[in-house]
Amino acid sequence: MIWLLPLPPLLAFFLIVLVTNKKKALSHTLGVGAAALSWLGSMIVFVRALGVEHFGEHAFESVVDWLPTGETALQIGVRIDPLGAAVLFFVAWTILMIFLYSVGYQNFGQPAGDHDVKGLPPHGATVTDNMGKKHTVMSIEPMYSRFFAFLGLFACGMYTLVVSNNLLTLFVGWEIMGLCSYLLIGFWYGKKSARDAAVKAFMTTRIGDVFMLLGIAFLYSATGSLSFEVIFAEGTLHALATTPAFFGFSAAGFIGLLIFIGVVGKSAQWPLHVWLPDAMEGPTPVSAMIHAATMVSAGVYAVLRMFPLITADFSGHGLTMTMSIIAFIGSFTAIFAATIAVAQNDIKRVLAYSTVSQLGFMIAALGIGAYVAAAFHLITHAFFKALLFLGSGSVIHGMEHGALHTGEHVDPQDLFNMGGLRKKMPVTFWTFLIGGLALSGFPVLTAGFWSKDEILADAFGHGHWVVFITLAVAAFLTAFYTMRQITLAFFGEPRTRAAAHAQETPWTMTLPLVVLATFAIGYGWTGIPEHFPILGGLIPNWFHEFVGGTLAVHPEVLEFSIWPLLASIGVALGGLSFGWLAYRKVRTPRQDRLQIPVLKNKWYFDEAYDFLFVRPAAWIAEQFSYLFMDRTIIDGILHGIARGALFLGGVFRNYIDKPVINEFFGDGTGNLVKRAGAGLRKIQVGRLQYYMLASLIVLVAFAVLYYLLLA
Amino acid sequence: MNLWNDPINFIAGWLRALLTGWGLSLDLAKIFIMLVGVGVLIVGSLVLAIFLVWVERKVVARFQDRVGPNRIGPYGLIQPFADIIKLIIKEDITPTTADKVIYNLAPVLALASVLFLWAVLPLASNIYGVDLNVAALYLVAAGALGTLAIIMGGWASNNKYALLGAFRMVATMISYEIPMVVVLLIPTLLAGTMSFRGIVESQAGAWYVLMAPLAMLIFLISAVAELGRAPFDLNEAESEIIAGFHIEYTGMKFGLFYAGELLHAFTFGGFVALLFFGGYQFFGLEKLGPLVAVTIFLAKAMFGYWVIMWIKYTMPRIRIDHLLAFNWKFLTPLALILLVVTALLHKLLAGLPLWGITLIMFLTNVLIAWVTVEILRAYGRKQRQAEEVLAPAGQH
Amino acid sequence: MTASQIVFLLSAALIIGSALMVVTTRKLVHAALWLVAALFGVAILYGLLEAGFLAVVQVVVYIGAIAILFIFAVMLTRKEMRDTGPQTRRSWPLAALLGLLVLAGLVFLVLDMPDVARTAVEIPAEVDTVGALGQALVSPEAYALPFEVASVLLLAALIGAVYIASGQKKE
Amino acid sequence: MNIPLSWYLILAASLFCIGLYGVLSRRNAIAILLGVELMLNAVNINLVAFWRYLDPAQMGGQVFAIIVFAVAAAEVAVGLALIISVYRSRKSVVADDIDLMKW
Amino acid sequence: MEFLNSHLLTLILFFPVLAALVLLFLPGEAVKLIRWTALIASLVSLGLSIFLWRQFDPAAAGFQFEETYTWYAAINSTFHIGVDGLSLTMVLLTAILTPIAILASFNISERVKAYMMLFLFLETGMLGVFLALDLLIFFVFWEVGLVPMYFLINQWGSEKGERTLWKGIKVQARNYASLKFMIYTMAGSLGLLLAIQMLGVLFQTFDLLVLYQRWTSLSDGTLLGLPVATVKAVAFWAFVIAFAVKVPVWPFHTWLPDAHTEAPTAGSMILAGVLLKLGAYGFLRLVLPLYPAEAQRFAGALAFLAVMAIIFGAFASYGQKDFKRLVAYSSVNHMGFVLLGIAAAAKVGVAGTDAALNLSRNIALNGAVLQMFNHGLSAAGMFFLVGVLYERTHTRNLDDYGGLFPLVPVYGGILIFTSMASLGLPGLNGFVSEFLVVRGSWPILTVYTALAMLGLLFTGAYILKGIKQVLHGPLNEHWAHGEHRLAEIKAREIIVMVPLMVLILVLGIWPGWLLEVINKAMLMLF
Repeated sequence: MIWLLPLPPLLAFFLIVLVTNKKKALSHTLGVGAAALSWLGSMIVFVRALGVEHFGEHAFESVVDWLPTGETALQIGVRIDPLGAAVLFFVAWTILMIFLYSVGYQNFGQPAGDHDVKGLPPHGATVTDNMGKKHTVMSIEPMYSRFFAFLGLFACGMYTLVVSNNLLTLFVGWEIMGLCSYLLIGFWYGKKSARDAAVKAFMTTRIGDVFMLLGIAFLYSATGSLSFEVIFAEGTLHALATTPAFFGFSAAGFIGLLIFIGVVGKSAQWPLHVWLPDAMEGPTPVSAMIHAATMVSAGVYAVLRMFPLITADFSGHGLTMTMSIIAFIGSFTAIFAATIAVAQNDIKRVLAYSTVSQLGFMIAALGIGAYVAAAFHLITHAFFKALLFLGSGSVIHGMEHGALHTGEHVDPQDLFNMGGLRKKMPVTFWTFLIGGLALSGFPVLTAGFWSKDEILADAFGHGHWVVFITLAVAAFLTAFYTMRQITLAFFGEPRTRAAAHAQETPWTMTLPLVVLATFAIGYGWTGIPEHFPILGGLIPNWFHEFVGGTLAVHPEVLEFSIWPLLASIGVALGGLSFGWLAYRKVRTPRQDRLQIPVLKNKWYFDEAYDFLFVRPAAWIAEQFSYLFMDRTIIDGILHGIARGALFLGGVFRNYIDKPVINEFFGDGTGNLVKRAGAGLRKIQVGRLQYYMLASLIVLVAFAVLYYLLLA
Repeated sequence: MNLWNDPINFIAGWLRALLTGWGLSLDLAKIFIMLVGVGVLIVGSLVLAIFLVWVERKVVARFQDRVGPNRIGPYGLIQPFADIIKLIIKEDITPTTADKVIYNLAPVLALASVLFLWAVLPLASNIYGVDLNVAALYLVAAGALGTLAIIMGGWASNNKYALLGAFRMVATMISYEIPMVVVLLIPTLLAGTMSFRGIVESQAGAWYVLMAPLAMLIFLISAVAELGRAPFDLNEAESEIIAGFHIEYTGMKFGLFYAGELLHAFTFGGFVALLFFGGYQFFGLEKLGPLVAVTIFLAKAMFGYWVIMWIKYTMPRIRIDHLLAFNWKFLTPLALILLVVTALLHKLLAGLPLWGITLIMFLTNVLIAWVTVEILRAYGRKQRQAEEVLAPAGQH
Repeated sequence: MTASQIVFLLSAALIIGSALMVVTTRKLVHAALWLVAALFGVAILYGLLEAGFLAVVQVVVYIGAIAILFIFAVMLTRKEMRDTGPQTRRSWPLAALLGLLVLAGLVFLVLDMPDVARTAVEIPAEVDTVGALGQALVSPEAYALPFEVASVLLLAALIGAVYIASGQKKE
Repeated sequence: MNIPLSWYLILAASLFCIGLYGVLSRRNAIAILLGVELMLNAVNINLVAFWRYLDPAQMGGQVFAIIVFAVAAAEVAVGLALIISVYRSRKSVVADDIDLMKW
Repeated sequence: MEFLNSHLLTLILFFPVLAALVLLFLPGEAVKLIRWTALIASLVSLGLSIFLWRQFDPAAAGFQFEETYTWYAAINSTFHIGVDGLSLTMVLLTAILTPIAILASFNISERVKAYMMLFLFLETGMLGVFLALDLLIFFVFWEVGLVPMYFLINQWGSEKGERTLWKGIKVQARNYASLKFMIYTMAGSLGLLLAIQMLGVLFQTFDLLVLYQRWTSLSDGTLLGLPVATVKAVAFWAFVIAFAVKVPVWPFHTWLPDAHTEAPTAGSMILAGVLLKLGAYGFLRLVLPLYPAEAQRFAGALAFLAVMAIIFGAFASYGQKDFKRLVAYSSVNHMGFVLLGIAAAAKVGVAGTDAALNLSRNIALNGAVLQMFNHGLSAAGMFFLVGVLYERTHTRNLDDYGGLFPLVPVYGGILIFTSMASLGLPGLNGFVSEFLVVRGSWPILTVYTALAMLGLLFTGAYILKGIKQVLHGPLNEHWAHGEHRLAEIKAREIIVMVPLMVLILVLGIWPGWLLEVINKAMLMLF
C-alpha cells in the first residue's frame, strides 16, 4: 500500500501534461485531488504507524528485485519507520496546503490577461463592470495547468524520497525534485533572471548530486546493497567503520562525507547555497514548496537516514572527522545566512536566507549527534517556514492587487513599498506574526522555541561550546530580522498608494495559512522534554520516543540544565524587541543602517563563483577543449597527415612520374623510333623490279647461309 | 587380218617386214612407218581439197541457178587443177615492211591446223590416225592454232585493214569457241569418253542427233562461225575491209589459205557427222568392211559439207556486233543450259531402256527450243512497242 | 638413246631456245610468238610425260588464250613503244648473274636430291589417267574445294579485268 | 621410257631462271609478264614430272598443274588489264615509270 | 515455421538488402510508395527481431540460432553468424532505430530511392557486424556499414557550411565531413584487418569460438620473429585503435561532430544510435575475450582515455554554438561511460576468485551495454528533435533560436523529456546505465570514476544550456510571425518520438527485462 503514495501526483502530472493541459479547471482539480489522495494515504499510514509500539523494529516494508546484477540483483522497495512516518506527516500536510494555496495564488477564475504571454507573470486584465467603469484586475496565469503538473511531479518526487527503503530510490526522488525545482524556478522563463536562476539551481544541486552518486556507488560496492535494512545491520556498519578509505577517513566516514556533500548542495548549505535565494524567481508556492516543505528538508532527511552510517565510528565523546565537518558547515551556514538575511529588502529573499540559516541549525545539530533535536527542528521549521512563505505570498498578492488598482507600477515584493498592512490584511498579518514568532523561537508558545531549544541544549549538554555560541548568535539575528520584516511590512504607515489599496486574499489562500499556523504552534508541544521545569511532565515527550525508535540504540535523554534555556529565551526576546525598536520609524531604505553593501550582495559569493567557476568553465569548454584541443591539435594532426600525403603525392608526380617515366622512357623511345623510321624509309623506291631483285638477293644469301651453316 | 577388214595393220605389217628386210632396226622402221602413215593422210586430205574446190564451185553455181565449170574436162573436173597451176605461176608479192618470218609462217600454220584435225578423224572402226583419249579437246586446240595463224598473218602484212580484219576474225573465233566447247561436252557426256572413236562406237544404239538435236544445231552454227564462212564471213566483206587478213597474200600463199579454208569446212562437216550422225555407222553396214565404213563416213561428211555450203550461199552476212551479241547473249547461255539439262537427264534416266532415254531427251530438247523461241518472240514484241512509242508510224 | 629421249632433247632445245629468245628479242610481238613456241615445247613434254589431257589443255589455255591476250595487249600499247630504245634495264648483268646463281643453286639441289635419277614407272594401260583426274577434281574428299575456289578466282579475275580495262569509258 | 627425272628438273630450273632473268631485266611491263609466264610453266613441268615419276596414282600433281593454269590465266588477264589502264592514264608501259607507290 | 527457426538470423540480416533490391525496381518518382515500402521492410526486420527476442533463451550458454554456411573456403572463413545476449540487444536496438530513422526521413525529397536503398544497406551492414561470429565477416560488414553512411552524409547532408583547411583552402563542409568520417574509420580499421589476417593465417580459421580458446591459450614461444607477448600487445592496440576510432574515444573523436552536423537528420540518428555502438560492440566481442591479459595490462590507459572522452566531451559540447554539434559531443561524452565500464571490466580480467570484484566487473559490463542501448535511444531522439528544428529554421546556431517554448509547447515538452533522458535524470533510462557503470567501475578504477563525475556534471550543464538557448531565452521575433513562423511539431514527428520516449521511460522505471538478457550474456562474455 505504501508504494501507492507517490503515484497519484505522478498520475496527475502525466494526465495534465498529456491530456488536460488545455482545461485549467480540470487540471487544478486533478492536481489538488491527487495531493489530497496522497495526504489521506499518508495520514492512514501515520495513524497505523502510531498504533504499532516499538515501531522501529518492524517497520512496514516491501521489497522487489529491480536490477539483475551478476548472480544477485539490486533490490528496491518501500519502508516506513518512525522517522519516515513523522516526515511523511508534515510532508503530506504542507504539500496539500501548497496545492490549495496555489489555486488562489494563480488567480483561478480571473479573466485572461490582455497581453499576457506564456513565460511571463500575468499583468492583469482590464474589465468593465456593470456600471461601464473600466478597471484592471488580476489575470489568470497563462500556463495554469502546466504549473499544477510540475507541482504534482514535485510532490511525487518528495513522496518517493520519503517512502523509499534504499538510497537509490531516495536518490531518484532527490533528482526528480531537482528537475522540478529547475522547471518551476524557470516557470516564468520569459524573465532572464528566472532562467538563470533555474539553471543555477539545477547546476549547484547537481554538483552535490554527483558526489552523492559517488557515495552511493561506494556504499553499494562496499556492502553489495543499498537498502537501509542491510546497511545498518550491525555487522556491515562495523565492517564499514573499520575499513579505511581515502584521506584517512574510514569507509563509513568517507561515504557519509560524500553523501553529506550531496546534502549540502540540495539543502543549500554554505558553499553551495547560492542557488536558493535566486530560486525566489519562481512563483511563491514554488518557493514555499522548495524552501519549506520538500527540497531542503529532503537534504536533512537524507542525513537523518544516514545518521547511523555517519556515526558508525563515533564513540560518544570526540566527534569523528565527518561529524565535525558537518557540525562546522551547519553552524557556519547558520550564522552566515543570518547576517545576509538582515540586509535584504525583498520579503521572500529574507525568508530564503532564514531557511538557509535554520537548515544550518539542523545540520549542526546532526553534526554534534543531536538526532532527535534535528528531526524535531526539521518538522517544526517546515511548518512555520511554509506558513511564512505562503503569508509573504498573500502579502505580495495583496500588494499586486493594490498596484493594479492604482495603476502604480511598484515592485510588490519590496518591503520598503509596504507598511501598515495589518489593517488591510488582518488574517495574513496574524498568521504571519505567529510564523515569525515561531521562527525566532518565541518562548513556550511557539514550536520553534522547543525545537531550537533542544538543539542548543544538546550542544550545551555535550560541551560543544563553539557550536553553542554561534547557534545562539544566529538565533538572535534570526529573531532580529524576522521582527524587522514584520515591522516594515505590517506596522507603521503604508509607504505607497499600492500598499494603501492592498486587499485581503481570497479564502483559498488564507485557509492554508490558518492550518499551518495551528501546526506552527501545536506541533511544539509533542516534543517537550521531561525535565522541563514546569511543563516537563505534563505531555510525554512523544517525539523523542517515537522518532528515537528508528535508531538501533535509543538515544538517551539529556539531563536538564538551565543555562541553554535561559540563553534561548534571552536571545529570542532580545532579538524581537531590538528588531521592533530599530525599525519602528524607518520610512525609506536610506534610513536602514543595516543596508551594508557587503551583506546586501551576499558577501559577493555569486560574483566569486562566477569568476572562479562559471567563466573558466565556459573558457575551458569553448576555447580550450573545443577550439584548441579538437580543432587545432587533433584536427591539426589529421590535416598535417593529409598535407603530408598530398606533398608525397606531389613529389612522386613531379620527381618520378613526369621526368623519369614520361620524358625519358615515354618520349625517348618515341624519338628513337621516328629517327629509325626516317632512316629506313629510303629503301622504298617504288620500282617493282628493284624489290624483286632485293628480295631474291636476300633469299639466295639465306639459302647459302643455311646450307653452309646448317646442312 | 587381211587387207579387207583391217587394211592399215595389214599394210603396216607388210611395210615393217619390207623395211626390216632392208636392215633397218625395228624402232627406226616403226618411226618410218609412222611417218609414211602421216604422209599418206596428208596427201589424201590435200587431194580431197582439190576435189572439194571443184565441188564447191559446182554446188555454188547450182545454188545460184547456173551451171558452174563444165568446160575444162568432163563436168569441169580439171578446173581445180587449172586454178592451182594459175596460183603457182602467179607472182609472189611480199610487202616490204612486212615481218618476213611471220608473214611466210602464217599460211603454213593455217593449213597445218586443219591437217592436225585429220589425225583424229576415225574413218572406220580400225582406220584412224590416232585414238587420242582427249580428242575433243585436241579439236579445240587445233582451232586455237588457226586463230594464231590468222593473227600472225594479219600482223605480219603490216596493213591496217589486214590487222583489223585479223582482229575481227580472231574475236569471232574466240567467242564461238566457247559454245562449241560446251556443246562438244554433250556427246562426251553421253559417250562417257572424249575419244572420237569411243563416241562413234557408243552411237551404235541411237545417233546423238536424236538425243540432242539442239546440241547438233548449236555445234553446226559455232562450227560455221569458226570457219569464218557464210553468215559470219565478215573478213571477206569487200564493202568494209576488202579481203580480210589475207589481203597482202598472193599466189600460192593465198592458195594455201584458200585450200585450208575449204578443207577446214569439209573437216567440220565430218565432225558434225562424227559427233551427231553416228560417224561411219549406218545401221550395221559398216561391219561389212572398213572400206565400206570409210565411204559411209565420207558420204556423211560430204552431206555435212553440203549443208554448210547451203548455209553459206543463202544466208546474208551479219554485222560484227550482232554476231558477238548473238553469241554471248544467246548461244552461250543456251549451250550451258542444254549441257546442264542433258547431264541431269543422263544421270536421272540411267535406268531406262535406250529408246526411252532418246525419246525423253528428244522431247526435252524440243521443249527447250520452244521455250527459247517464246522468250525471243516476247523480247521482239517489247522491242517493237518501244519503237512505236518513240516514233508512232507515219503521223507526221 | 631411245626415241623418247630424242624427242625430249629436241623439245628441251626448243623450249630453252625460245625462252631465251623471249627474254632477249627487241620486238615484243616476236617475244610473244617465241613464248608460243616455248609453250608448244612444254605441251610436247607433257605428251612425253603421258599427261595427254594437260598437253592439250596447255595448248588450248596457254596458246589459245594467254598468248593471244599478250599479242592483243602488245597491239593495244604499240603506239608508244616503237620497239626503239633499250629493251633491258641497265642492271641486267646483275639480273643475269643472279639468274645463274639461282640456276646453280637449283641444279645443285636437284642433283643433291635422293634417288633423283630414277626412271618413270610403267603406267598400266587400263588406268584411265584423264578419268582419274576428272574424279580427283570433283570428288569432295580429293580436290573439289580447290577446284571450286579456282572457279571463283577466275570469275573474280574476269570481272576485275573487265572493270579495270573498261574503266576509262566512264570518265 | 628411260628419261631420268633429273633431266626434267634441270630443264624446269633453267626455264625458271630464264624467266627470272626476263622478269628482272626487261623494261616493258608486258615483257615482265612474259617472264612470269615462263616461270609458271617451269613450275608446271616440275609438278607433272613429279606426278609422273613419284606416284602416278596420286592425281595431286596434275590437279595442282590445272590450278596453276587457272591462276596463270587469271593473273595474265588482270595483269594485262592493269597494264593497259596504266598505259591509258600514264601513256607509258615502262615498269620503272610506274613508281608512285614510293614512301 | 521450421524454416523460420533455422534461418531466422540470415532472414533478419538480409531482409533489408532484399527490400533495397525491390526498391530498385520501383519508379523513382513514386516517392510515397518508396518511403512506405522501405518503412514496412524495416518494420518486418523489427518484427523478426522481436520474434528472435522472444525465442531467445537468456539462460542458455553460448551462441544461439547459429548458422554456418561455406562462404570463402579458400581462406577457410565460413559465413558463421549467431547471437547471444549482447548482440541480441544490439540487433534489437538497430531493428528499433532503423524504422524510426526511416520514418524520420520522410521529409527527404530528392533522390528518395537511392536514399532508402542506402539506408537499408546500412541496416544490413550494422546487423552483420552484430551477428558475425567470423572475424572476416565481422570486418566485411564493418566496412560495408561505412559506405552508405558516407553517401548519406555526402549527398543529403546540409548544403550550407564551409570548412577551411590549411592555407585558406575552403571545402564544402559535408564533403569534408563525409570524407573525414570515411577515411578516419578506414585508416583505423587497417590495423584491425592486419590483426585479423594474422589470426586467420596463424590458426587457419577465422571462427571466433575457435579463436577464443586457441588465441588466449597461446602464450609462449615466438611469433613472426617476435615474442608472443609483444605481438599480442601490438594486435591488441590494433584492435583497440580500430574500435576507439569508431566509439569515438577522446583523441580519435573529431570526426564525429563534423559527421553529425553535416549528416541528414535520419543519418545522424542512425550514426549516433547504432554506428557508434559498433565500436563498443567490437571491444566487448573481440578485444576483451581475445586479449584478456593485454586488456588487463592496458586497462588503465583505456580508462584514462574514457575519462578524457567524458570530460572533454562534456566540456566541448558545453562550449558549442551549434545545437547539433552540442548533441554530437554529448555522444562522445556518453560513449566515454561505455568505455569506462569496459575498461573497468578489462582491469578485473577473467572472472577470478574475488566475488566482489566479479560482481563489480559484471555490473560495469551490464552498465556499459545498457548505456549503449540507452544512449542509442536518447541520442537518436535528440538528433531527431534537432533535425525537426533544423528542418523548420534551416539553421543550427543556438544564438538564432530563443524563447520557442510558447510557439511550440509540445515540441518543447518532448525536447525537455529527451534532454533529461540524455542528461541521465534518474527515473529515465540514462541514469540506470550511468549508475551501473559508476557502481561497476568505482571499486576498480576509483580515481578515474571520480574524475568522470566532472564530465557527468557538465553533461547537465550543456543540456541545460541547449534547452535554455532554444526553448527559454528571449523570444527571437524572427520565428514568431510572418511566413517562417515556427510550425508546431507534426503528427509524423510525434510518432517518431513516441516509441523512443516510451522505451526511455520504461527502461528508466523497469530495466529488468533488458538487463536480464544482458546480465546473463556478460557473465558468459569472457
